[in-house]
Amino acid sequence: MIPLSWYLILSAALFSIGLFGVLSRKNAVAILLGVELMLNAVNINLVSFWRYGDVSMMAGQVFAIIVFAVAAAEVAVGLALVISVYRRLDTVIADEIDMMKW
Amino acid sequence: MTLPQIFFLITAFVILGSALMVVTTRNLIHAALWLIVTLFGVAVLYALLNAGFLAVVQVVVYIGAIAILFIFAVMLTRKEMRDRGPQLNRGWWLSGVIAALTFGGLFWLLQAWSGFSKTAADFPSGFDAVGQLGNALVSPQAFVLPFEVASVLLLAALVGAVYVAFNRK
Amino acid sequence: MQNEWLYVGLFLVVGAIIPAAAIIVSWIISPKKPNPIKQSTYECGMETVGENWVQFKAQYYIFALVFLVFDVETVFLFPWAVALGKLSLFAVIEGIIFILILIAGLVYTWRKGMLEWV
Amino acid sequence: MNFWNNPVQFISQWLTGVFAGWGMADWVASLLIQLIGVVVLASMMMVIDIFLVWVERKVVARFQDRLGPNRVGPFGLIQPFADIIKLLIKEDITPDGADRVVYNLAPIMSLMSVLLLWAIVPLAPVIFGVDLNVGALYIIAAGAIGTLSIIMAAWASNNKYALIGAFRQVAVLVSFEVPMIATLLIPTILARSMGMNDIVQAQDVWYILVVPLAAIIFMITAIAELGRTPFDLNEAESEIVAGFHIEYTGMKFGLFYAGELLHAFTFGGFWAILFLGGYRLFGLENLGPLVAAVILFAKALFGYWIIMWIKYTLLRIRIDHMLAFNWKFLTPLAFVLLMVVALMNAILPHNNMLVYVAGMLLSNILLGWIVIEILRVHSRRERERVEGKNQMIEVAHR
Repeated sequence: MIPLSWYLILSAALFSIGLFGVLSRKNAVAILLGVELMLNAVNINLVSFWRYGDVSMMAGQVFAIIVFAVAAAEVAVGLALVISVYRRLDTVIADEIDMMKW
Repeated sequence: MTLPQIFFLITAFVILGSALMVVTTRNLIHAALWLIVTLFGVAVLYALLNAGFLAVVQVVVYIGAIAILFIFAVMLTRKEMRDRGPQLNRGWWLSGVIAALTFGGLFWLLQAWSGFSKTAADFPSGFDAVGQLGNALVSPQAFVLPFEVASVLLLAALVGAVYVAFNRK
Repeated sequence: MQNEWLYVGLFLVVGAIIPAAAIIVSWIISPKKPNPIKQSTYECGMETVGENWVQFKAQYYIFALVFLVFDVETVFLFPWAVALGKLSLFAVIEGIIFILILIAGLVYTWRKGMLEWV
Repeated sequence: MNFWNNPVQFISQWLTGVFAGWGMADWVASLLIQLIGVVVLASMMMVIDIFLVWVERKVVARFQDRLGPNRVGPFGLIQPFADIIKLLIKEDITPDGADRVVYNLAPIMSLMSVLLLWAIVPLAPVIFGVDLNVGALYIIAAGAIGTLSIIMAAWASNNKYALIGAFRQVAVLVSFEVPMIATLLIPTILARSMGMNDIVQAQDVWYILVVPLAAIIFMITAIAELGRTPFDLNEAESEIVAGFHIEYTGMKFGLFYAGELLHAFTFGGFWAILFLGGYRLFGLENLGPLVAAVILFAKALFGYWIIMWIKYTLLRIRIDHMLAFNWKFLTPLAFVLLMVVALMNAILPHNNMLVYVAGMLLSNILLGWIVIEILRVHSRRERERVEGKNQMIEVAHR
């Protein structure tokens, strides 16, 4: 059988890769891609805790589903913001979006 | 090495490899396609964890909706010149160090935990995970509030997104 | 461990191999005589002007957006629908409230004129 | 246990014995047997797919008062094989600037997404690939891969028409997915399970008689998902030439085409499973699993025939009308129907079959009647508006 540690290490690695993407990418859409990776890492953790704990406690699965909803909401609003900014400033580079600097 | 372990290792390799491609590849459409590979790998993991419902939902929601939205957004905000140059910030190595430190810290925290190398108990026979999930989602003792709040959250996201992106002046 | 998803995984692999085999066979036996005109992008005989990346209407995006929200919410309803037989009337009402909130979102988008194809 | 009662288990037991005789490990043997099952099922579907070309061409010929293929072989039965040979020896053109990997992957994924659906189809009580307890959502998940393949094909072929066509097609596909999911929820509520086999087993009364509106909505959304007339945006030649597969030639185009045909047949099959009682036909299925499988295929062909009938009767709808039809009519209707079914399911007694079915049917008919009335009032108002405008124009001209 697969020990729990494998899933946890995998999700930690996926989370770190997502974090790297969020911090290092220029393009705002690519930053959102990194956020998706991080949310998926969290979900792997939640589901594996459900499986390795008491399976009749559905908290892990319910939380994973809530994370799906949050991810959908985040993508919907995030991409809408990116498109809105693109229409005004004609750029999607996160560093160039500096309307709120002063 | 048993069969599930081999499957897990292959899947983990695919997930991490494609995740690395997501954060490093220059072409954004390719990044989105690699993200789909990652998401599919995660769905396979859910199937390995006997969470069939979540595996299917992962494909339906992430690949069927979120990934499509990403591809649309990339095509809507696309500039040919932007794809040529480097796609990473100048201080990308610093982000790399931070990410590596995060992984190291998480690993250090986790291996100190007593339940780290726990193995799964056998799945109870005749256990209907989907039915249980439905019960948990709507029974007042469990998660009915998150269930309804999630729908309100999505409604708010829809209203907000429509307002932000497409407010005609 | 008998996992029913193993079968689906095998189906995925075989389902990919069959069309891939068809493509490979045709690649082996089909003639290959490329020339620049043949390889050019097909635009009914017109010369291609500019990049492939024409600006798309944001309208396409809005349908994907509304779909995303609806997709996630209806997926939530599946466990509810499976458990419905064992649930009380109260739980049924909860599900209906959920659907009504969903419809409120549709009505808002409709009222905003976002569902019109302009 | 003999062949007639349970052919799949009979063969798999026999194979287990054979493999054990070869000294094979247990898990290798079971894996191999599953693999053989998959290969047999998938290749059977491909063979059926080949004959669907013939069926489609024959049926459309009859609809259009022609003969159809009748030269190669008896009744033109060999015609599809001639088509395949032609596709195989056609030159395979990849346009300059195409993204080669994605370009080749797209047709494979397109056909795969259709083949995958057959993993969960219960051909008979004991002949099925796998009885997933999330069958209804699995249909949507496989469809998601198909949608993805369309975007990939269009993007990789580096063609404006392809991209515009794909955007339209995907907008329509995802839009019609919403009422489709809503109608998939209705058999789920009635059968209390998402598993396809459970849904078939629960249909002592065919669901088309219990929830006819849901059956109609599912059929409409299925046709839209297939991209067939009246929803065939792809074939709007004057606007987008051939849609997302404009740059594809030879076998790759053939795979898209084969995928579409098999998809139509598959949705006919799912329509039969969800609403026409699947492999059940007045107890005839008890004769044996093979009879049940024949019944299912006959019903699937019937569903496929309805899809063809609609295809060759109606004209193409404009995309704005198509989307308006979905979002302003089909989606609200599907959700209202879902609420009505959930409520009636809670109120009606489950022990009395007759009252239950009659109540459901009446509520469906009532809802359908209300919808028709609303449409009638709406169309009258629209007519008056248009006529009023015309009169004003006439007055202005005088």
